[in-house]
Amino acid sequence: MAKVIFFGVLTDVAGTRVRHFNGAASVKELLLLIEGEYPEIIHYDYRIAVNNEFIDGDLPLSESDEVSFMPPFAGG
Amino acid sequence: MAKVIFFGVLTDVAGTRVRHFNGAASVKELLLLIEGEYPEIIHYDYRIAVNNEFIDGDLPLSESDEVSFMPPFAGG
Amino acid sequence: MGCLVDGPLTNELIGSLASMLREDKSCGGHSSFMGMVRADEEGGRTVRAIEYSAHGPMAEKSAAEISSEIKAQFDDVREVTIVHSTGIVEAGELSLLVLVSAGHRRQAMEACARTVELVKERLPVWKKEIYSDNTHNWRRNEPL
Amino acid sequence: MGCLVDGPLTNELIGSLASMLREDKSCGGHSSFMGMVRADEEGGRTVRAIEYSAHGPMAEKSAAEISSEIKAQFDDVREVTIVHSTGIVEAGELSLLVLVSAGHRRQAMEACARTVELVKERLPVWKKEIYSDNTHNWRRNEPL
Repeated sequence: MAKVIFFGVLTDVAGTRVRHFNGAASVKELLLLIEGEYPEIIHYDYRIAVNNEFIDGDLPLSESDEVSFMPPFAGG
Repeated sequence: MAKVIFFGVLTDVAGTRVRHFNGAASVKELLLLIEGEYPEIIHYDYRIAVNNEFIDGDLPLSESDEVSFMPPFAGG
Repeated sequence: MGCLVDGPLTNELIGSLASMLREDKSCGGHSSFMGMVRADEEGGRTVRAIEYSAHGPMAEKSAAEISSEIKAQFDDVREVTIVHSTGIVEAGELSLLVLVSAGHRRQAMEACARTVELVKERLPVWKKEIYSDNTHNWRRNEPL
Repeated sequence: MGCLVDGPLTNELIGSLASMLREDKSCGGHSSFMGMVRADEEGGRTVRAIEYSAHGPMAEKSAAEISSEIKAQFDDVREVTIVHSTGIVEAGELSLLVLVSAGHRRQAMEACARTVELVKERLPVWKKEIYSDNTHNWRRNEPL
């Protein structure tokens, strides 16, 4: 049950900041679940980090992993 | 009797900050008096201001004029 | 101190950073940038505040990395401080402070400007503008 | 306030300038440079303090001219503040503050750096370094 955290505008897209997803053995599977639940997310720019490290492409996920969905930064 | 103010290292050269000089009807004449009194001043870089305005070349001086001798600036 | 603070940057915080400047007497120059929330007009509405949110652990890591990178790139730089607000910051309040101390002025100023760009680029922080009519909008940073 | 203050720039002075930042809510960036007296080694002696002297009326005029010139050159700049010490400033104390406020960060930083150069070039201020053994030396500024 991976913990997913949405940041920035994606908290509005998901309607929540934190959600747990069951049955995703990889980032790719998690993405399918999330796009099924929140179809508009495909229109947004974002990067994914697993346990505070950015990832490119796929990665196996374990129960305790924390996955962050982060739109382009806008600090300052 | 023009009032002369020495700044920076020139206060050490003149041994004083302020001095009055009699009988100088122009900056050129004043310079001759000053170089007579403090011969080492010719080795120093400086600019001259009369009544808070930099001057180039000569200028007549009146009794109430204030003449500043200013070496290169070193603020900050 | 971590790089994230809750709410606007206060005079007390800025004052305490100013006191710390004097600790290293080999520094001749301190350069700072402070970002303030502007009361911009956006289509008839005025920005009342910005609500900042951040990825805490990644922001701290990113600030530390930026600081090391700047020190590696500018050999005269001794200290790099980055402080960013989270939560609500009203228009006219400060949300970002970058402070760079160096032996001489040139690197202090160049490194400060570079640090500000890296903060904009890499600090995982987001901003939601809140307008006078209580509507809001997630903003992206404009390019420099 | 005039541009010259007697003795080192205090935290109170810096704090009061920091409070003034918030008055113009159309400013998004404030850039500052603070010059500090370094405890440099000079031939076995250490700099204990710098004694600054200035041509008062010409310094005030020069600071006002620099400020106008910067505002004319950088159209996004709203405020330029220049403060310089006179008298004794010990090593580790601040002697110069330049503070530039602008709508956006780029001009705030560029104009601040430019103002610092103009201050070095044009402010009629002189410095006498005073060493740990109480000897002294009039210094010229090194080129950037």
